[in-house]
Amino acid sequence: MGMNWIAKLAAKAPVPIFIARGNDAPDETDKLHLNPNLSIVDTPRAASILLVAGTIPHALTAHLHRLHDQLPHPRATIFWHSSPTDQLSSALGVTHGDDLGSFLLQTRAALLTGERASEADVLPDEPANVWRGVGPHGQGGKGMMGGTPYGRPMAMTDDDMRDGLKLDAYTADFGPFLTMLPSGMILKITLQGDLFQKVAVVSPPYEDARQGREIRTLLKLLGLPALANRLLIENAHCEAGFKRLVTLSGVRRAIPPDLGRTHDGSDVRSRFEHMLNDPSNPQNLHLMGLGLGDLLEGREWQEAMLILNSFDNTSLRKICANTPTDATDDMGDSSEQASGGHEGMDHSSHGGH
Amino acid sequence: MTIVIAVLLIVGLSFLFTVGLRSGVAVDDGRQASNPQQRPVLGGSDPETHALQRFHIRYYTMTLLFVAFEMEMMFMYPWAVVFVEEGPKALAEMGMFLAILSVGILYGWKEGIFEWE
Amino acid sequence: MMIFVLAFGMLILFLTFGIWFAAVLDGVFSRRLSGQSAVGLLAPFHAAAVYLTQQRLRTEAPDQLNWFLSIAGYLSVAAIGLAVVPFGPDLAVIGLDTSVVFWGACESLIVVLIFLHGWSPNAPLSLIGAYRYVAIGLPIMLPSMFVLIAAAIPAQSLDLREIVASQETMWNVIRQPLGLPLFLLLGLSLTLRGPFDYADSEDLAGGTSAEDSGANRAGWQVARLAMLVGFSAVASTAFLGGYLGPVLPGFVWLVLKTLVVMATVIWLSHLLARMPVARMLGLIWKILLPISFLDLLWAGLVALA
Amino acid sequence: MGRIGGTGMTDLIFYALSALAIWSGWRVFRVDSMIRATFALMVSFISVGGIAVLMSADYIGVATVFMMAVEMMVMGLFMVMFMMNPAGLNPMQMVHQYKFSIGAGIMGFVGLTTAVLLTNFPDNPLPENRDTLRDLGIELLGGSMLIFETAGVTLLATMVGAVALSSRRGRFGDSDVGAAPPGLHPGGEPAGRKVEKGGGHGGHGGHGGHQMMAEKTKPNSNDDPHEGHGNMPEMEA
Repeated sequence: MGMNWIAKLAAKAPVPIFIARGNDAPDETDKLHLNPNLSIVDTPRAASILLVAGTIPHALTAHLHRLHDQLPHPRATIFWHSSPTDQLSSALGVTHGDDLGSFLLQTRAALLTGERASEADVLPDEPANVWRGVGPHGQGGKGMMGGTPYGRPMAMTDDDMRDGLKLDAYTADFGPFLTMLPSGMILKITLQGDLFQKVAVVSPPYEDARQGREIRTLLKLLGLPALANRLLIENAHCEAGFKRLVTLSGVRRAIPPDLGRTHDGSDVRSRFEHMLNDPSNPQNLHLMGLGLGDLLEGREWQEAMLILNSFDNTSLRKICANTPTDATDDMGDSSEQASGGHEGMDHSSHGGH
Repeated sequence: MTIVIAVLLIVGLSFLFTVGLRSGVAVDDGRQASNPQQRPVLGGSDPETHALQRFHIRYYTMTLLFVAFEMEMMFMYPWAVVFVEEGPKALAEMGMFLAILSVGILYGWKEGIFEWE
Repeated sequence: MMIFVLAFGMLILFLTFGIWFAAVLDGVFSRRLSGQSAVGLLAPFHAAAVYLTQQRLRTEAPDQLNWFLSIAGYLSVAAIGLAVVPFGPDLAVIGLDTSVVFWGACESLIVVLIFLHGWSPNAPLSLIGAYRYVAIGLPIMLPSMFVLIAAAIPAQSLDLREIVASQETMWNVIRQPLGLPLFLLLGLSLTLRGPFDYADSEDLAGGTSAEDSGANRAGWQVARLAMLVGFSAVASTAFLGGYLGPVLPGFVWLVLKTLVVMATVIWLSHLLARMPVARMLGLIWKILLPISFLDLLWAGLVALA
Repeated sequence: MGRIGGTGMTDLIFYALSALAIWSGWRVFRVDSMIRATFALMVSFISVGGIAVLMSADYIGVATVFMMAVEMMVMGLFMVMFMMNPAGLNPMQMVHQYKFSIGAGIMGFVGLTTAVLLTNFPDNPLPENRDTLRDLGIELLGGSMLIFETAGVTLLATMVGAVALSSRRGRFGDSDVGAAPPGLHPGGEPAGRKVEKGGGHGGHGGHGGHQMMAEKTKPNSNDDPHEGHGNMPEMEA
């Protein structure tokens, strides 16, 4: 099969890749951002190639497979510094010596010409729940809110800790391969609107998840991805030009004061300053039993992400250890009790239909 | 009438362009999205429920204030046209009008409707 | 009839050229700021081709109709916004006595369309993006309307053609110095850029477009760039004298001024930090709105002087 | 601008826009999704705005589009917030008192149409290029000045009312402190589930509506199946 003109044009563009980080992702992974032949995308929907960097822990392989299946065709997976999982055995592996950039380009070209067939789904082509032909309208639903219309139940009413309007709460696991969360981290988040209502740790971030990437993630969260990439260049953070740009951008003003305050008075703003000015020295934060719930509950999405990424990895893992590991309500915190008692039922039981 | 025709023409062309993007792609092999592909992006996790829900917005009071304020815009447009003719009188009247409305904003501000937390 | 066809042709040309150039400029700015080499002139076409080779995915139980309408509608409204701009004396596709109000209608429709774009995929991240955008997209319209009304005062008309004519002696950017900066902020919001990108931002993995793939993604990005072109043309008409200028033909002046505004918007979008939405909401109501009142007062006093 | 078609063209566009207005207005009641219903209404208003522009009432037409887009957006936010099943994932009947509303709708349509057909509309065409916007401005600052300023006060009252009613947090603490829902019958127990009885929802717990409560909740969370009445659209059985 030859290439048509669109494919020929596409072959000249940078390869859109989505990176799924494993436990010991090589240091060069970040440097891929600087490669002009690649474009690192934030969502698997935009990617042609899934790059698995480092070892994916056994517990997360199911997540990797789900992620893999979300890529549009034509797609390919490349394992870098790790071995393919059994289900993805057709994927390519790249080891230490190889030039990853040109390998990615070749793979994409092979995909476009059709030399390499697009990878099939790992997971079976089945809906989460059987819905076709079920129920009075054949869409799987029952009544107004019941059943599993189009394969899933609807979100259900839940308490709200802010203004007491009990609307639907959305509970889901987020992670481990979301770019704004530390890699490897899975949070079970209950959202009322865009506010964190409850949060539990399903899986903490990898031990070596970030290697000083927090500052770059923070800059990205604050809408400055170009400056974040600039930090990848050697010694960029010492440059006067870079510092001036950061000051000009008003980052410090953009971060709300007292956001994510710990017991010793450090907040996102001060931790950001520290990371920017003194990246080699880790901060010694006094966490004293501080859990993610104390930090994130009642926070809006962007603020919550800023708080999460303002901690260095060691502190974040400590905070995760202080947080309940599941969304069961036996650890309900004070704010929830104040707003009128616990939910008698575990929310997740709704989803089990 | 020319205006309506022009608008309809532009809308028509834009729709045609978007349809063209969707259908004119020769490389698209017309594959339907499979069930695993349809799952919403959560970084590898599986959601429990549909995302569409009674979404709890925090700024609903602000939207009410906004709608009231937006109304006032409709008075300002004709005002702007005759401003130079009417001179200081127009300035004074609109100043009063805006001052009255600003009281509403100050009240909302005091009640903390611009805050999430 | 001939004039209409001529103006319409110019509109299409302006839009296509503008979209391409905006994409190139955006690439140049972002790569320069991140300390990398610049991009090629054909890069936007290559990037678009990548999207077009990819499958267009849908999600579980999406609102397919609204998904399509939001993308096509965003593009149409962008083009309609550009159509009210006079390319020369009496050379506007939509020559309307109330074109400032008409542009306002475009602004409010854009909020609706961006909301729909986040609503349709039935996915959590895009839904949050959609709602968050509305919180900012609505109130930021108020200052922009005030500065446009201020621009209409010296012209004694809501017609952009008249507003251009009224700038014969002095551009509005000098006469009402607060107007253009406030209006540029609206541009950032309409085109989902930088500090006002509450819909498609990185902290939501792309927000309303997190679920877009293939042709949908291409369409949405084109529409965003088209909006940038439309907005820049309106801004340069209302504040920089539009087609007015010596020696060169009017259309060329308009194009040049549009490019300047476009570059400024892109530059700002890469350089200004985005604050959490509640903070921005407070900023708009407590600071930007009073500033726009000030602009109106200023414009009134200058017009009476 | 010359002639682009004659009266025939204007008629054609008029009929097309009218048809769109009526069709989308009808869709408002036929679709399941609150968002679709809201924006179908918006499309209807936009078509009417287009008709106004067609009749050379530029300002009214364009302002209709402007205002309606914003207002429908806000209405949509509230619709989604307060209606069960806002996306219409399960088909439902959005209309209460179905037969009565059909009857009332038909009556209204017939009545208004008769009124339109029987009325003698004034026939004094405005001189061409009359700047109606300018007239409006002069009127606002002259004869109708008092009305204009009163509108300001009315809008202020609207703002204060909206804020006072809907904002929970205020200078004097939460607005619902010490509040109890009204009784189910005069002088009776407050409606809603009781907090003390084994962890119900407390407050106005009726949002759930009975359909889903009946099958979703565990048996111990004493749901009163009638709580959903009044504030939720429900399935006609």
